[in-house]
Amino acid sequence: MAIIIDKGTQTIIQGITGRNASLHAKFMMEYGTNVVAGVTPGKGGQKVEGVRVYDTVQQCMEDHPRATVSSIWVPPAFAKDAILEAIDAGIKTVVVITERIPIHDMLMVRHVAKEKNVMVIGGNTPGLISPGKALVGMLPTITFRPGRIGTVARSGAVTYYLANSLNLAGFGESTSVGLGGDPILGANFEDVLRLFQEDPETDAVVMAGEIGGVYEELAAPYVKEMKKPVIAYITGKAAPQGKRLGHAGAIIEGTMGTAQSKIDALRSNGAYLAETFSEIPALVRLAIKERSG
Amino acid sequence: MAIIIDKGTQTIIQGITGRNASLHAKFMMEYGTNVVAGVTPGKGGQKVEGVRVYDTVQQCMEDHPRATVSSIWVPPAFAKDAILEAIDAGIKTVVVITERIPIHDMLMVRHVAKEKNVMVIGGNTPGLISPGKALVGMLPTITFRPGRIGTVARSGAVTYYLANSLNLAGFGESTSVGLGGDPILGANFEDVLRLFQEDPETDAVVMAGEIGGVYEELAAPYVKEMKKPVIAYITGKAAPQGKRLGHAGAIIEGTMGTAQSKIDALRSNGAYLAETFSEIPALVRLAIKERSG
Amino acid sequence: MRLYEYEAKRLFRRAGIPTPDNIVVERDAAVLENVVYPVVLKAQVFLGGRGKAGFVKTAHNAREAQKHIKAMLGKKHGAYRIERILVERMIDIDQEIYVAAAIDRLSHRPLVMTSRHGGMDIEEIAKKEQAIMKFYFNPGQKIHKFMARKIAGQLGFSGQLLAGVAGVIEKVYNLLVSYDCKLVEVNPLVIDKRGSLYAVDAKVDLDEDAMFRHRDLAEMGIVARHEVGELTDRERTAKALGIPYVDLDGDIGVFPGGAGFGIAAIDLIQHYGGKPANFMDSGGAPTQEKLRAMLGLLIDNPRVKAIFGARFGGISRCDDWAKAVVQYVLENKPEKPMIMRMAGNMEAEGRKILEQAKQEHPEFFKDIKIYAVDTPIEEVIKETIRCAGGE
Amino acid sequence: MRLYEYEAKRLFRRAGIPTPDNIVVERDAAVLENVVYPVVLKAQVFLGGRGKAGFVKTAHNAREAQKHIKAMLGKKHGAYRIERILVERMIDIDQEIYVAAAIDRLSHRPLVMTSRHGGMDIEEIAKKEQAIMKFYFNPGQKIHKFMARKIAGQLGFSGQLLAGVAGVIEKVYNLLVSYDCKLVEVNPLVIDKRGSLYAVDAKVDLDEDAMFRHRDLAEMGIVARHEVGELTDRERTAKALGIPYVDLDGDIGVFPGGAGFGIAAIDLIQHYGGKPANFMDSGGAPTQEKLRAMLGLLIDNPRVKAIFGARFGGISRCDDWAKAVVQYVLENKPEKPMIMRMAGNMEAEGRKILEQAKQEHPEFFKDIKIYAVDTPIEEVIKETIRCAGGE
Repeated sequence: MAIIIDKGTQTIIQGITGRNASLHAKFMMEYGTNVVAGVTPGKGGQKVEGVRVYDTVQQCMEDHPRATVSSIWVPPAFAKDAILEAIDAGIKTVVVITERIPIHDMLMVRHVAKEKNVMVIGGNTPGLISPGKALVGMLPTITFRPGRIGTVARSGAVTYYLANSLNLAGFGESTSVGLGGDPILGANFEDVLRLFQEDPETDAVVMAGEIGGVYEELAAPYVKEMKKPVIAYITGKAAPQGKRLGHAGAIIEGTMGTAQSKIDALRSNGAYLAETFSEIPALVRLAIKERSG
Repeated sequence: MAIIIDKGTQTIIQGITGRNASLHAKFMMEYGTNVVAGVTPGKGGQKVEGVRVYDTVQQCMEDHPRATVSSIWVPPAFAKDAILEAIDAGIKTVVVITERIPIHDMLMVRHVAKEKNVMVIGGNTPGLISPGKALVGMLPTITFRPGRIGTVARSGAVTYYLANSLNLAGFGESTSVGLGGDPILGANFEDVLRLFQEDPETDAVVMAGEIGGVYEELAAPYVKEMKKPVIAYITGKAAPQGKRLGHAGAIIEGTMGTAQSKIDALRSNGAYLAETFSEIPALVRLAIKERSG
Repeated sequence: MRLYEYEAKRLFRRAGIPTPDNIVVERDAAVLENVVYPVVLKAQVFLGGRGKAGFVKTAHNAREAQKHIKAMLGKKHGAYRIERILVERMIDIDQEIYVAAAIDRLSHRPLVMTSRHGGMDIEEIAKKEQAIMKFYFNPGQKIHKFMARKIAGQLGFSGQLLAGVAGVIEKVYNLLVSYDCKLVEVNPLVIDKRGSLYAVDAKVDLDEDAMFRHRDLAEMGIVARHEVGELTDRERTAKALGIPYVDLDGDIGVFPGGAGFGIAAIDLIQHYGGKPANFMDSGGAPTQEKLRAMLGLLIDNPRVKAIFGARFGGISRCDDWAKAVVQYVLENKPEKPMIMRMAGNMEAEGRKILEQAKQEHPEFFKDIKIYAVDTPIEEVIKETIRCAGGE
Repeated sequence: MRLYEYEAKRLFRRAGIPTPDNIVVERDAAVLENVVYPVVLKAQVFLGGRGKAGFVKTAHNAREAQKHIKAMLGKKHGAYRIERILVERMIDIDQEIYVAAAIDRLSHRPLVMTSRHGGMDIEEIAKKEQAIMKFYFNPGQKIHKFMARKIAGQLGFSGQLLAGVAGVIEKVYNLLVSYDCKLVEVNPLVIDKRGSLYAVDAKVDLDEDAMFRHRDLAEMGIVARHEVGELTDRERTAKALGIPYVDLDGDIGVFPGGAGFGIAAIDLIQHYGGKPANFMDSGGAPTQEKLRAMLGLLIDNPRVKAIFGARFGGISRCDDWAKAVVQYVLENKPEKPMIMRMAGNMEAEGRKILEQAKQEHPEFFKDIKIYAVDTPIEEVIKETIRCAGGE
């Protein structure tokens, strides 16, 4: 059993009628993901890539009561509503592809998700993939190989390069999770590390963070608790202060959220720190050897 | 032990610096009510009738942690805030003298009060009195005599006339409670009937309702359950439809809340119905006799 | 406080709820430019049964419209004079549904009510196969758009129509909450043959006690009135003086203390065979000026033959009340009998004031009796009825 | 997105938070009518340390004020040119306190922070005996007036001052929530000798991603910019094109896929001894026009000696990317070396497009290398650095 998504996991797509969502719906299904339905308010009754579109998640869940994962592809102004709709209808994991969702909206989403015990991944996540089993989101599947390394990163492209580096060195991934680049995220590093710690198919975890926010620092104490090794790669050392680098999350505010503060917190709690993508596979090998030795 | 307020019950007055509130603070204390403090935001540090004024209920409760009852005398626009402040600070019974509080404000007050298990009496209540023990509100104490009849009424003046009729016939009151004339009330007939049912110092209850709302109808099933007799007096038979008779709550809307619907509901559940104030004492006598016989 | 349909529709437009194009006509020979025919002409009164009474008409051209306007304006529907007519584009009805938001008196929560069967009384709708669906909210809770869609979905709509109906549901609920309404009802919400939505009728019931925080209502011409219906001249005068007052059709003026007793008093007068001329309420703690104005309203009413008064001094003190009565009598020398009763706070002081005035000016007080706490109120009422020549 | 003090104070006035009377001066010989002296003149820049740098001055009359304006306008404070000066009535300080509302990154909740010690950096305030008091709210929760009073009471205020401070606390919190702010800070909130309150400094940090629902900000002249600081000309061009772009001071143009890799790329370039000329982000799924505009921004930058490019086709496809690169090259015939790598979705299709173009126009592609998935990205970067003449 891979974490979060596995072969057969029933998943729906909110905003499926959009250009990107419908393209990636196709990719997901081609990869073997069990996409059971789509939702776009006002477009109920249409079909996208052979998948039926519903007006509301509730109507969708009446026909597909075993769906547990939904991915959100709607514009940012509608994202909060779509996520809350998924939670209200009983979805257990919401994967929010939408980027640049207003911060106060995400605060509300987190608040409700916590109350209802729902995992929200993102916003601005590329999604997640359990290679060879299922994909939810827009990760380029070509990069990923089945294996026993879990990865978790803020950025989509970094997730691809992590996998790429691991694969070039002969490793593969159990599951790769993109946390997302927005400043307020649903799931954070610790949430995913906890799942990997419990996952019998994962031997080690690579986590990639970046400047901005405090999610990396917050995860550091748990890294120390973990039985499995964590290899960390933190970007943004060369970033100028006070400028927004694409990701709204990637901005340094005062002394918080610098690349160095994250590196220090993780290193002092036992993570293996990489400086380039190429260094990562060697560190994985070293870490597994040290921990099992 | 009288219901709600008894000799020694520590009580505070919110809005104490107003003309009416300060006048009635004096009357309450003269009657023996244990008024421990007042609250008026912006007037902390003043004294009214020898009572210290605080800016916030919280500050007041720090000095008087055993206060359990607060009466509210602030203008309607500030009533919701004052009531929520009392609840937040740990007050257990809030007596809302303020009249014509917006309906949506009272919905919120009820919602919070229920969550926090606080009894809110009013708005637009004349208050309540346990004759010879304590008074909270603005009931004219001259009318009330200690005794074993509980009374509960929507209107203030009706409460006085009830007591007056009872007293002229030799009865007295255990406690007299004014529920208030506003359309959305905190405590309703049933809430108070339940207290009287459990009160060893009460033999029978007189309830006086009026047109508007459904609180009388809602209490009817409980009247049937009660072991103590209930004498009911309902006013508004001569009221025209669709016109508001002074009390915001006293209006017949469609077929709801007519005097007749209330009379029918109460009579069919075993209440003794009076047509005038003068009839009440005889019915009380009859009811006690029938129930004990 | 009920709004006229045309007022409710102004509020609807402000809230983004679609209404058919319309204008309000208050005069004969109204300017009907920019009107697209056919139109429906609807007399603006609160009383139901407008259609049966001939106060809802259709017109296919200006001539017809003018004819109907002339025929309706100034007529009475029940007790209400028709002062305004709403002239509204006729909608090509495909479906009529029911959408409302209200306050539930039992659970004390706001709720949304919907039905696929619109266009008739809510009681009749409730009898239909598919009953009214109700969705409850917590006080202070916002309606998320998805909730409105869920409701529209449960109503059985889909696609664009679901989105449209959801939009109306959301706005109706928001109007209820943001304008402190007791009821916002769209019945029917019409779906025309092209799938567009129109609130063809509009019912809004405001909370008069919350109007202080909606100053923009006055800008829209929406001012306080009876819950249903217009004020009489005397009621208007009372309103201006800040006195809750309702004209009734009897001959006994009622000058009570509080509202609750006022209601009881008119019952009791009727119970003993008298006829009350009014309802009145002095409010919390009336000033002497206000008390005198209240008395004046009764004395100046030619229908009133005798006045029943009662004061139970609570928040309002007997001495203040006695002073007001004395001053009014000395200044106005009223010639109608006044039978009253005074008890409660500051009763002794009040009685002293009255006795002194009576000793000084016995001539003005010969028809005035003021009983004390030991006379049952029913006796005072019976005497007033006798004085008015009744019974 | 930080606001200038004068912008924040406009927002404060709209929210009812009291500020000293002020005007904004953008030119020499400004009209200083209606100004009550003494005044404080404050250069409008984001960088701290204005006072020490001589960019906060006081003036007791118009002559003095004009002198200071002339001396400040157009000068640079750090990297920032002073384009505006806030001329503000000087307040007679009795106490300075600290009031702010913000989003707590740990608990993900809005919070109110207050302290009796205002007028210095928050870090310094935190060191004081009576630390900063924090009050947490749930997302979507309103601040009731009593809560604001409770906070003001816990701060140790009483009477009228408690009421005044509570009013500011309430409005600061409401501003945070209603305008989607990340931070609203009043430091100091000054209490003058007569007990009046003034926000003497004002810091507001907006959530740029929520500006779409605050159209009135544009009316107030508040438009998108860097979190802290103004845009360069090239950044302005990029912004107009919808491209997140930041100028850096190196010579290697960075043309990456997503933001996260863009951040990694500038780290890696620096790691291997190169100097990045920019940060850039293509966003979700860039159009070909956007991709070409991105390339143009780099090629047209005279500082750029070589371009590092990378595309990992996820939501953005390799074939689209390849088409954009080919079309740009054919149209603009750039003479700078471009070292790139392409992998991911539609990689085969993309490679076909590139190969075909190269065969047809080998002359334009001689300085362009596009590696595939089997070359580690670090190797591509190292080669770019070599091409730029670095290392």
